[in-house]
Amino acid sequence: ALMGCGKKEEPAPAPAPAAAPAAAPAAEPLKAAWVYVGPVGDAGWTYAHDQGRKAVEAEYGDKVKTTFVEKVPEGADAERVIRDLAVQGNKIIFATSFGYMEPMLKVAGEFPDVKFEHATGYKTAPNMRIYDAKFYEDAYVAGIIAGTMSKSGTIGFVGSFPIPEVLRNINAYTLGAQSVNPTIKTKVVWVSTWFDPPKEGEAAQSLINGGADVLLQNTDSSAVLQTAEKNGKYAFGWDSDMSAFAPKAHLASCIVDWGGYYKKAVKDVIDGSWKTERTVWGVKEGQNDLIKIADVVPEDTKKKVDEAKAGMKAGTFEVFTGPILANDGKEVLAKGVAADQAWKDKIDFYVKGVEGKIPSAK
Amino acid sequence: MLKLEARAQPSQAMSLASPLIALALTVLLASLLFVALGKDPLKGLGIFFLEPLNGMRSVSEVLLKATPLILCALGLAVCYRSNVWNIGAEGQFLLGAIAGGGVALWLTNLGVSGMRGLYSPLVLLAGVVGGMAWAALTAMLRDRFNASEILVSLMLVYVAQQLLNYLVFVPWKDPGGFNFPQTKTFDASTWLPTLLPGSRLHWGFVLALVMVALFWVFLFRSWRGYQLQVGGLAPAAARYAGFSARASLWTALLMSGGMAGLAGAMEAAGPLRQLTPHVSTGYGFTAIIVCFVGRLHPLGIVFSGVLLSMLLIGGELGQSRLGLPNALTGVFQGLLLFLLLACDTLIHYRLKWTPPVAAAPLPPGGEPLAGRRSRTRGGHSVEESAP
Amino acid sequence: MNEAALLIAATLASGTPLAIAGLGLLLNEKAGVLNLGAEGMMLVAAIAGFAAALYTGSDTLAFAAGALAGMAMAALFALLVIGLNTNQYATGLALSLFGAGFSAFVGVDLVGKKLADRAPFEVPLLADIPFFGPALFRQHPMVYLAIAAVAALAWFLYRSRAGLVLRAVGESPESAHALGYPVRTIRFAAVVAGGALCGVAGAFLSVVYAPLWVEGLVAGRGWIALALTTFATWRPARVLLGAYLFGGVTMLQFALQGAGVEVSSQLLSMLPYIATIVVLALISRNPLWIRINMPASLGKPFHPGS
Amino acid sequence: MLRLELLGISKQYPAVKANDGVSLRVAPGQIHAVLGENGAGKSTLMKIIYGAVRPDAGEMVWDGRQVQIASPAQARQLGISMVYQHFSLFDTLTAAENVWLGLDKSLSLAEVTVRIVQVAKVYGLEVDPQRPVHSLSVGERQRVEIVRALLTDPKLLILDEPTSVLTPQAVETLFVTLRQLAERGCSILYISHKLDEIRALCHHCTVLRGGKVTGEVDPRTVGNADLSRLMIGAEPPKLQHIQARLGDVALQVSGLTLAKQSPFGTDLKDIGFEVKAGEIVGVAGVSGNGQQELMAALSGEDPRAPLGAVKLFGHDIGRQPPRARRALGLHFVPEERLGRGAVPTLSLAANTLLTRTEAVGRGGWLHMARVHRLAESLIRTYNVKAGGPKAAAKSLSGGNLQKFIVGREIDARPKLLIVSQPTWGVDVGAAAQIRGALLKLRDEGCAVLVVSEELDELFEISDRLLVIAQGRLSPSVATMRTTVELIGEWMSGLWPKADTANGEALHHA
Ligand SMILES: Nc1ncnc2c1ncn2[C@@H]1O[C@H](COP(=O)(O)OP(=O)(O)OP(=O)(O)O)[C@@H](O)[C@H]1O
Ligand SMILES: Nc1ncnc2c1ncn2[C@@H]1O[C@H](COP(=O)(O)OP(=O)(O)OP(=O)(O)O)[C@@H](O)[C@H]1O
Ligand SMILES: [Mg+2]
Ligand SMILES: [Mg+2]
Repeated sequence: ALMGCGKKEEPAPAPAPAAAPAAAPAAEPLKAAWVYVGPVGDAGWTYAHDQGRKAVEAEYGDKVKTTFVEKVPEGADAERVIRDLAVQGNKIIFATSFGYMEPMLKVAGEFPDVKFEHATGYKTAPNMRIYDAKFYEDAYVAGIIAGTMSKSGTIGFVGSFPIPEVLRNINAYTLGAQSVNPTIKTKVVWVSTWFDPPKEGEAAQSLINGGADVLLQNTDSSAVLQTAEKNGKYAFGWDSDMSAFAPKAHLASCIVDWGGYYKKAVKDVIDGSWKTERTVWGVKEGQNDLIKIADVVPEDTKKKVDEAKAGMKAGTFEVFTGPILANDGKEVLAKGVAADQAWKDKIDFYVKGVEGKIPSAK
Repeated sequence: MLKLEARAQPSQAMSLASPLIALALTVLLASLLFVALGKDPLKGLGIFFLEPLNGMRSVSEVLLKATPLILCALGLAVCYRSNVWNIGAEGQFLLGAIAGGGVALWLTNLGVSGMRGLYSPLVLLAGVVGGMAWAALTAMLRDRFNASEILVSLMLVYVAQQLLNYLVFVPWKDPGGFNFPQTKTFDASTWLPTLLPGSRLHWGFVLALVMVALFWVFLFRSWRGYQLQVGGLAPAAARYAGFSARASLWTALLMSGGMAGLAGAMEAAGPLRQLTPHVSTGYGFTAIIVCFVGRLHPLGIVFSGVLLSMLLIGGELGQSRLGLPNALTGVFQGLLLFLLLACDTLIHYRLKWTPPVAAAPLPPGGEPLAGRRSRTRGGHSVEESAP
Repeated sequence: MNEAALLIAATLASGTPLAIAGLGLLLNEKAGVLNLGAEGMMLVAAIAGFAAALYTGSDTLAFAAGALAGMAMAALFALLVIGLNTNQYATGLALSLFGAGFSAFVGVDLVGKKLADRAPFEVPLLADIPFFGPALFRQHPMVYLAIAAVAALAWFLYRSRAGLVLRAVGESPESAHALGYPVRTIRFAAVVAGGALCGVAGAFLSVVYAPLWVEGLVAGRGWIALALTTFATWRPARVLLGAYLFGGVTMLQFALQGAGVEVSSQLLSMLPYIATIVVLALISRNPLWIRINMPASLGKPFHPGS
Repeated sequence: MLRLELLGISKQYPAVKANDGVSLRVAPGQIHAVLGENGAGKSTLMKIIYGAVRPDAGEMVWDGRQVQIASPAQARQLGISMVYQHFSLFDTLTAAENVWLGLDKSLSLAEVTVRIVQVAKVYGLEVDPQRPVHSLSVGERQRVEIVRALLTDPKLLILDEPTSVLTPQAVETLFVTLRQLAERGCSILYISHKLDEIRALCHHCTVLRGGKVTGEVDPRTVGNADLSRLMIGAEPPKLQHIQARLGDVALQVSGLTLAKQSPFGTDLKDIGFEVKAGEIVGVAGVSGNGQQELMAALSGEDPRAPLGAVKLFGHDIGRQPPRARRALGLHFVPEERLGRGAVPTLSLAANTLLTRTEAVGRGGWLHMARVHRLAESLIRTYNVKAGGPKAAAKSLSGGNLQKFIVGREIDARPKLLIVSQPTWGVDVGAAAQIRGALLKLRDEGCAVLVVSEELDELFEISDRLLVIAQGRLSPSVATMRTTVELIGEWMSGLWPKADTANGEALHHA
């Protein structure tokens, strides 16, 4: 189901440098390129990816040469940028936003010698594969803390866009909270942007006004956390360690470390062992983690957090394990069943306990 | 002191020379900027002015990006010449994409395929209608309620973006798309045919050039175009002549909306082939700059559309080739635009050097008078030809 | 009840940067200059204010830095538009582009930096009144200063001679010139003063409202502020009302979502814009009112003939 | 000691030397006329004195001391005040605010308001200080300008063509005021194209031509012919006035009642009159009494007339737009040349297309060659001084542009020509030419309706006269049987009431 439908177009007449693809003598460094959707200075999503790129540089030194292009719009421009990077002789190209899927697929068809890596998407090709992270594992663990720390019994979530990844996070956050407080409710406000700090702050303020007292977000700035701080409520950091922004409000930070995967991917190319596959790493692989848990969090909650993380590491604990009811009461996962990847890919409901209706629901 | 002095007649020579002067100045400033950043200025300039035109493929990309800019700017030129301040081409562009994309999606869902020659025009036509409809909202509010078109058209941009979001997130979402905000890829029969094999440049570019010619004729050879411009230049004269201001308002906005809509549909059925929330990258706003840098003239707009497109692409290349931050591109583009605009001043004015003046005796009243200066006798003025 | 009070409080805070910037642009426009570069000015001011707050820890200095940065940007604009008679629309847009790039460029190292904590501000005594306390009296001083600025600007424009001269210049630069007023100097001053206000608004966003710096922080608020002047038919008090209306509907939109209203969030997001259009249509029907308040020379260059 | 002495003042504009070594001497209490055809450099010289324009060379001596005046504010400090040829008022501000803006002293607005009322009483210049200027008639605006100048307590008052918008009575009042001022020692520089006025008012006259002084005379002792010769180097041609040969009724207006469109306009009340082919009917009146509204209703710019109120050769045209009326043979020359009669930035050729559609081909295609030819022929036929069909309308002087516009309409062979202020601000030579063209048109059998505020002009060319006042129209009276005094009286609305019911009572005596 995940195979690409790469429409073949005429290959570019570009004189591709005749460098041997793999394991060539150290003369020519391997060129690797990243395509970012935001500015590297967004302190969030793109920043995290760029940290991963730097990890690659640190690991391989002279053996790789990295390049990036930031703020590439997800429209028609992406295709040109990706193609240009391929023409420039990059042997592996990472595209770090969902909207790059179709353009990358098109370009992949034209450059069979170049490896293409696409984050968060679902289409592949012989020379294009996909990778993702299990943010929802972080969200679940954050939920455990939120469930404990909430006094009002209502927690809040500032959502960017109702795509599966974000819905997974909302649901996992809620399930985590319910694991310690079964009656907890989650309120969700959508801001229709990844990145507009004042607006994120406004949404957070509105959730707090509505009674939510522990907030999580899937947007890229620390505005939600800072709003919570101003209001004397709690919140989490997202994508990077944000504890410094709100010493009192900060409960923990959900972080992602793309470096591990990037190092592996580059190594695959160097070794010649690169093959099309799908990689979804999480806490187990050290890609996701919840760090800097605040002192206000009770010890037994911390223990629960550690237990959950240990389960994830061992592969014995799956966040989405039945019975799971959607918030309209329908059972979406039968008792005792652990969700598979396909199930998680298609999430389009709120679990019971989340209020409202998904804006993308028909 | 350097002073501006109005020319008796706008200078024909300067109107050609001014963009060149601006380019030269930009090259100079940019070189300084590159040196300050420790980059090779020659290389840096090459990336903005040569690299985007290096080879057919690159040229085709420049033209591909220039196409929506040119189309939107053409319509805007008609508006601005008619004194209708439409700054919402972005919204009209999005509605064009929605309408054109909607038709393409509908055809795709019908499962029809094959009759390529028929579908593309249909999709584009839908885009034109969509853009016009959105612009008509502005015209209607202006006409019926006297609401400022600047504000209404701008607000409608945000509304259009949310409408697009809604459509791709809810009713038009690709059922097989894992809940991602995107429609199905349109059926190949609805795609705009490409112009050069192996490139993304489509026939929309040719259509845009045809539009440039048509707009030239409309503006400078048609009775209706004449009437619109009289309305813009001298509303009282238009009333005296009996040219309807309402008709002008509607014509200008519909033409402009139609062009922006056409551009939107082209983007959807051309390089994108599906709808996502990211159909536009601000083409409608950039087109305003294109329009003015092109001096509201169809041919000027072709020039400035290509120039802006080069600059935008040059910004990407600067990142991947030289590691220049994207932000620097904005600085660079802003500078070039400032200089282009500033140099256009030379068409209507000449620079005049007035030698600094000596202190003047006090006036008879005794107390010094504000702002007084002695004047030069005989008027030795030095004409500055060009900076 | 309590939620309503908080909604009001959030509205005041969210409307404040729009109101301050809107007042600045109103001042520009009353002198006949339309500056579409508001977004760029606010961005540069936001980074300047943020840097000042970060390194000095003083809000006052931060606002001063923001104002200075706004003035510098406005002066650049004025130099082109007033000095060289360039097209105001295009120059303003170029300023926006330039400001976005420049602020991002100089702000790279400040991304993700955190400002020192400040104690929440409360008006003594009043803050404890039930409902009204939380609704009105627990705001940053700038919120109240914005209201004071409205009164001050209204007084300046309609009660002082300098304000009269400013309006006269916006109404008919030719006549003002004939009477011997230095039209271009006055316009320059108005643009720079407007830039200062936009700068304060930008600094408010990055120093108080967000409070952080990221690229593109202003996110379209400059455009909304521009729209506000037209919306307000160039009356200061209406700028404030418009800003609160916009802020209020924005917050209401989130509140409705939070309350689980069954309307798509994308459609709810249209609310502030649609509300603005509807109100505008309702208040625009009296052309005389617009004619009297709209500066007749708005957007038109003036170059004295001699 | 002289109040003001100018020595060798020169000013070069890009295209023309506006002043060329001009010298001028004004004594205290002297009313000094400056005379010259259009473009002679009068206004430029006045602006130099007032500090609004800086001369390239020359000296200025004020009360015996050499001065350099850098700005109007400085001029006002010295005691120089000026009323510009083109109003320098602010429409949306009140009269008092407008006056305040022209004063440098630190008076408060309230004090200024009081002073306005005082001055108004002393000099008979009624002005309501609280009214916004856009609600004032042209005459009232003129008064605001003059009051503003007077409030500075000037020692030299410059008036640049102040009377073109006043009734004969108002002109008389103004003259009384000016004489009072002069008696108190205030010098006055007075610019006008009206030789009779100058002769009646001024003590001394400097004549300019092409930027140079061509003569200094005592206007009380020389005739019009001599003045003309000094001004334009020739005498204006005499007009040929032959007996009218009346034809059919061309324009019939009856019961035209129309509410004002702008809040500060004038309601038209039961207007009725007719114009026959082969006659010129003049409409006199002080501006702001409904002329504009009447013109708009006739031209089609205001197509709201009641059914049957406006008929052209029997067609009811009251609701038709301008183009339909033009197709029926009604052409109109508005009083504003730039901005209404012509688009300032467009070429003369393009400006022909405003009212002429000969060059519009099928499907709206414009035949540019035809457009050009038409403009060329207009320029030739009507003696328009212009840089050719491509010259922008704004590059023409006022008089030449007026010749072009009048020519454009006459050349369309209208059956009814309506002309508003045909020679406003136009010099003697051009004015004579335009009036001649109107008479010729009449003799060819066209019906002509002329609205003018200049009574002399109306008496010179009209066969019959009407007077408009407060939105009502007087009965018509044959020009030969009336006098300037009578018409002047009617201009205040005082015509025999009994006859107003039947608008054409005195018709064709
Ligand atoms: N501000 C200005 N800038 C440039 N040129 C000007 C300006 N004002 C007037 N002119 C020039 O002055 C001339 C017309 O001036 P104006 O209308 O005062 O003429 P005039 O003296 O009234 O002539 P006429 O005798 O026809 O009435 C034109 O040649 C025009 O180009
Ligand atoms: N600002 C200006 N720029 C360029 N040329 C000008 C300007 N003002 C006036 N002129 C030119 O200077 C000449 C003298 O103009 P001026 O206005 O002084 O004439 P005038 O004698 O007052 O005419 P009128 O009787 O029409 O008022 C005109 O030919 C005009 O073309
Ligand atoms: Mg004149
Ligand atoms: Mg004059």
